[in-house]
Amino acid sequence: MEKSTKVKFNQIRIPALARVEGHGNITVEVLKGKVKDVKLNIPEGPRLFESLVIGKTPEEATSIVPRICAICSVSHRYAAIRAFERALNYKETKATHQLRTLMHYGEMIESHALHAFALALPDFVGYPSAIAMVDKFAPQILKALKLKKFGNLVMEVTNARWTHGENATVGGFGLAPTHKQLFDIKWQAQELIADAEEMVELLRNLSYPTSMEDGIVFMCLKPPTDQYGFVGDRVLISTGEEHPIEKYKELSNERVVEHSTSKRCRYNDRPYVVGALARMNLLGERLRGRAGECFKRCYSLSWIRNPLYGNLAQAIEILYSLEHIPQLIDSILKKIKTLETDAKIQKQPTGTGKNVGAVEAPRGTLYHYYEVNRGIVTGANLVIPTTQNFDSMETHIRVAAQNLLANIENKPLAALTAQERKDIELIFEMIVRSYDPCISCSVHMVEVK
Amino acid sequence: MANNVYLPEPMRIVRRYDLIDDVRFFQVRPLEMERALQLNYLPGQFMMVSLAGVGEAPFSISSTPSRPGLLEFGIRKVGIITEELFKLKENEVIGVRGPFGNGFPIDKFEKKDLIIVVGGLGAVPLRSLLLYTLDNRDRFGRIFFLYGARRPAEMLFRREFMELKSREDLHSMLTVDKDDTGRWTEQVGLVTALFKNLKDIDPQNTYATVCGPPVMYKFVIDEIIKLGIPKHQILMTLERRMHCGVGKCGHCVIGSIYTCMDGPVFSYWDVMHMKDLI
Amino acid sequence: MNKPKVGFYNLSGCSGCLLTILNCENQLLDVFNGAEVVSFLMAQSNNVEKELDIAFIDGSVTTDEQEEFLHELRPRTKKVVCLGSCSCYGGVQAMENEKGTWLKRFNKVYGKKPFKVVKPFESKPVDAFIPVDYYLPGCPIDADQFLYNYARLLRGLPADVPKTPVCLECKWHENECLLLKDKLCLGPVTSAGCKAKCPSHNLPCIGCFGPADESNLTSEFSLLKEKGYTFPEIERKLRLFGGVKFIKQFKSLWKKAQK
Amino acid sequence: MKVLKLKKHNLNDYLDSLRVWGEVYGPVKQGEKYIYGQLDDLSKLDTKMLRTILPVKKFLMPPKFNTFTFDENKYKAELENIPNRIVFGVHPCEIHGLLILDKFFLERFPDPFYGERRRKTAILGLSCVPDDKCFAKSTNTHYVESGFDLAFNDLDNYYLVWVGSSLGDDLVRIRLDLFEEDIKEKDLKHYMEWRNWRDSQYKLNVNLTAMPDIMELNYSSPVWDELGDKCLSCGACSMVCPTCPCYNMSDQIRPSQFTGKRERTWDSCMFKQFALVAGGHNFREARSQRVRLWYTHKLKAFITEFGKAACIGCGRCIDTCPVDINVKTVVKALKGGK
Ligand SMILES: Cc1cc2nc3c(=O)[nH]c(=O)nc-3n(C[C@H](O)[C@H](O)[C@H](O)COP(=O)(O)OP(=O)(O)OC[C@H]3O[C@@H](n4cnc5c(N)ncnc54)[C@H](O)[C@@H]3O)c2cc1C
Ligand code: SF4
Ligand code: SF4
Ligand code: SF4
Repeated sequence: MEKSTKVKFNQIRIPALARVEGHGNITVEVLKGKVKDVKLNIPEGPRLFESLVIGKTPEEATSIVPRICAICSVSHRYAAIRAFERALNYKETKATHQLRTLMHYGEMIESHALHAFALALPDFVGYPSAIAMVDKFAPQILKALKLKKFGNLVMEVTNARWTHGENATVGGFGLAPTHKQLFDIKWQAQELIADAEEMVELLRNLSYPTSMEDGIVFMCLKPPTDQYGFVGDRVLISTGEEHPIEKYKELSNERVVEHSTSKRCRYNDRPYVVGALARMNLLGERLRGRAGECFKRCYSLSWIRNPLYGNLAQAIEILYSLEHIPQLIDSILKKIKTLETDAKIQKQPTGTGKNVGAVEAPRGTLYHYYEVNRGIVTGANLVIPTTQNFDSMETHIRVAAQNLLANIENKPLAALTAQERKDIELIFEMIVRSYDPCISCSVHMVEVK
Repeated sequence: MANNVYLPEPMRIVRRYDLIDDVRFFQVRPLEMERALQLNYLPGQFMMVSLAGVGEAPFSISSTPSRPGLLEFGIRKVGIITEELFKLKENEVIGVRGPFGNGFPIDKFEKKDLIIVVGGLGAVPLRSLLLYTLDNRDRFGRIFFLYGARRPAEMLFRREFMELKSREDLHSMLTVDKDDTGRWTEQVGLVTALFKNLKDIDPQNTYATVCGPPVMYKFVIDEIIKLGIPKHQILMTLERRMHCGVGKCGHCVIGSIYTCMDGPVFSYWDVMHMKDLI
Repeated sequence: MNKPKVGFYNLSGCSGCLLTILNCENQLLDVFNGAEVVSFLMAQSNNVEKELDIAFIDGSVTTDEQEEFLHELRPRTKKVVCLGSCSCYGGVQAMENEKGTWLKRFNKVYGKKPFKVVKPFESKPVDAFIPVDYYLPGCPIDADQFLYNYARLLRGLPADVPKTPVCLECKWHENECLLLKDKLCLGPVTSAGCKAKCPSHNLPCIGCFGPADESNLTSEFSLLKEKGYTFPEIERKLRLFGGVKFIKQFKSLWKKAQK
Repeated sequence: MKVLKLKKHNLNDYLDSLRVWGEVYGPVKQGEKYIYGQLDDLSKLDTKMLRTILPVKKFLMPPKFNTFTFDENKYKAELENIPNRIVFGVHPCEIHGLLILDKFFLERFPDPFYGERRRKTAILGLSCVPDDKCFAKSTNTHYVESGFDLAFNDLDNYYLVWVGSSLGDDLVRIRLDLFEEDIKEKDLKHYMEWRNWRDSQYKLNVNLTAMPDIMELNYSSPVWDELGDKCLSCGACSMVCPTCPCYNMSDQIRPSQFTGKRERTWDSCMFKQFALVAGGHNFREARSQRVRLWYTHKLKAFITEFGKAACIGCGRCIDTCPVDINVKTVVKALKGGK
């Protein structure tokens, strides 16, 4: 897909990252045994979403922004809805909130199952793809697919489609799910918990390379209650700080770099990490039930140094979401008679205001900020998880490169055997993949004034 | 359900060869002999030919019921189904159901003179009629067979029709618009030019049947009318899109007419008084 | 029999159409077993670029690199199939096309000193660069429609997509017509195939499957005007997903409307 | 014909008891409209319904269904899994629609897919009161003598129930205890009063008797062009019309094996590709030609073929077409004779 740029003698280059969403490539330059430069190049075409939403109604904008990325389209939709509702002073009803939470769980399950089991897992067991794994790992792959399918079902029931459903919008839902649909989801969720736990065990028992380990700063949204969760209006940082999401700009500090159509972020001039691993590190103690047990069993200090545990963190989040669905649905079903009206879209948004809304996308904290003037969007700014993670990915690749080269006595690159080169490249790819990057997401989001 | 009109019956391709460049001859027969013996149809009727996974399309029967046990088709490659049919080899199995349509009113032709006018692919259904009348020669009056093709290479069943020329009980006239081979022994000119050779026509006792490309109808019918043949004794076959063959899917509807059941054979009078027919 | 060789590619888009394929969990093995999948960057890493029977492309064209790729792909590929409204019509990112505002918007987003990795331009559909054999529209494509056509294409049959408007499927689902309730529904001018998802949820169709085969825009416009919608409002809605195809259609309408 | 009485408050119990025979369907409110929905919960039943969005034809030839499954060239008709169904609440005009479909599908070349569903669907009629879009009186379809298994006539606090078939009789016997058999003089009087009152409720009159001639004369009328300009080609009219039977066929196969199904879906002559044939010739390219065919077929051709128009006066097209092309407006435009 990419231009076949010649690999220079002092470079390790991965021309096209596979099993990630979007287009990226890695170049690592080494000079006299020292890693000189690490670049995660992003040549993804820009689509200028921030300018597309200008002049549209909040509803239209809510339909446009999920198209930034299919894999986290629900999170984009949800973040946009939250931003618009905060800007225009809408209060979501309890029923609406519950259905949105359910929808969000659906995305977490689907997205995590796709990433952890179908995109990341093959590396650990030496296969080019999940499909290729079927020969030896058929039961596991089928379980993974079942979980993924279930996530899709939840999104379809709540949001009308697997991807880019239009049902959830500013003010509520077009149509609420039926008793039967909800009950079916509850039923299936209960059944899948055991499978999810088994998948956690599968990932726990893999051997995790350590060559890239390095201290990391983590960030995630702080759930309003003392439980685990995926939305909130405040941000927790592993340094112990806590900030309101309104300070998202100071937290992310986006900047343009030459080698990427995606911007880059830092906090206090340090790379930081968002996503499942960040949430586990910051909130894992809050997990209860089987997810809590799994967390206790799996967690170790490596989690704050090694991004590869992100995959395991995702598996635990699948379990967490599955465990919470039955009780969430029970509470929705209690008021099923009025669900349809309770969750119905309130009036059309016509007001004026500006605000930010944030949700935890599967890959991390996602901020949407909008300005609305009499029902028309006049300003937008979106900060995407993958954008926030890029600098950290580069840092880990740098550490890994240095360590791996040291392991083979800092041979000049030209002297590497094909196998040695391949092994190094695999680690680089595993690092990038562990962040579950969503590259098309990352590309388009910067402020328009 | 014993009689499901939609159920394709498996038939084996026994023979298959190119009639002309893009028209292929298919001879098929049911898998079992018992069933083959029961095949019954009229000249002018058609069958729905099915290719599982591809679809179904109507094709006129080109064989004659007087030679039982086989069905013959002449199929032009024009689209999806026909293209796939062309990929089939002898001994492969296709689905066939039918016969459908009204067919030619053979009984009315009894003892009458018959003028069969063919253009291009129209030879497919009218060959059935021609062979049928020849096989039952004593039931009919004089038979005139007029066939026009663009070039010798575009004449369907050319050898077969050439051989028929030697029959004394048939007035067969073959013509091409243009002879690009230099070896064409028959007429050159439009099919309408052949009409001057028709002598002593008794219009009330003559039926004319026409099948060919749409452009041909107008001119040929003018000639037939000039002979004085009544409009209801001029018969032609029409084509429409069809998905069922039994007057249900609606695609072949013209006004109140279902081409598949009320046709495909229509009289000139039908065509004149029913709007949209052609 | 040799399995057909197929490749799945992604240009600028949300990858939702490729994701839709990966979302066919029950048929996934079928999809990968029915063909030799030689390239599918999003799903596997042992990709090779070689002669192809069918290339499926999702996403629109927005960089020089992608343009070069298409020119490299076409000669080695028998059939090129566009997946989704991005590759078919330019996608949501083409909604402002032909207004001449692209550069301004680009500079606003990236500033004066942007990246160097690629040369970007305004979003265009794939057929602006290479001939395309078949189009499966939708934002994203419909899984059943993909599976149906995938099987057809593997067998060498042409793609078969609905040519009728959304209203057909909408009536199958027995929805109250939103247009009759004075909502701005694009169902009558939008291609079917989505199973009328939005109207089935009380939401007007926003046209994500792009223009229907025969869209009577003139009549839709005058109907909506009667209901109190303004021309720019209607145009804005149509532009959301209709991409270059609708934009061409308005041009003539604009002229008529201004008369 | 046997006539019985059923107290209104017994209706739900009765319908509930019919589940021993099959799935029970009836009018259910959907937004501001009605549909025939499954009555798993009888409280959803709404007997005040006017017209449903889709007519009962949706049970007899669903919008999309498989006709055959196949592998290579073995076809197996899908006729086995059709459930027994009871559809309650079918208005007289619609039963007339069924009679038309019966003629169409069951006489020449019987269609087993329709036939089997028809056989397994019990039709329980229900009397109705017209709104301003009904014109069944003009089409003489506001009463019905056959085509149903039971027909319920709403008389204040009880129903008069006509038993129209041997199946209907069986269905009554499931809860014979709920019915009363002695029809009294006063019931008859009651019924006649109701009839007179109800006949007086028809506000819309659309006279179709002269249509064959009028359509013939209007063949080249500019009315068709005007309608063609307006028509959205959305096909909604055909979907909702109780007598529109047209369909399409398509074969579906699996990517990795040769098995598949032959699917049948509703089609409409309002669509451009309806009369398109190989080589690209389209017999009805212009929308005006298609609108003309639609109305010619309903209001003229059917009369030629079956002796009566294929319009039953249910008002669905009036209720459905976004641009107001329907039997009422078309007939008016043609008679206005521009
Ligand atoms: C009564 C009758 C007799 C015919 N006899 C012959 C014959 O003897 N030899 C021959 O070569 N052709 C004949 N045809 C035409 C033949 O049916 C079409 O060429 C064929 O359907 C094309 O199918 P396709 O899939 O290859 O083309 P496509 O254009 O790819 O067809 C697409 C679809 O349209 C329908 N369709 C397209 N064109 C026609 C058409 N003209 N008639 C009916 N359905 C159509 C088909 O059902 C098909 O599903 C006859 C048609 C009719 C109606
Ligand atoms: S709601 Fe929209 S899609 Fe449905 S029938 Fe009405 S106009 Fe068509
Ligand atoms: S109804 Fe319209 S907007 Fe909604 S999914 Fe279908 S085509 Fe897309
Ligand atoms: S007449 Fe009306 S309902 Fe019928 S296709 Fe035209 S616009 Fe649609």
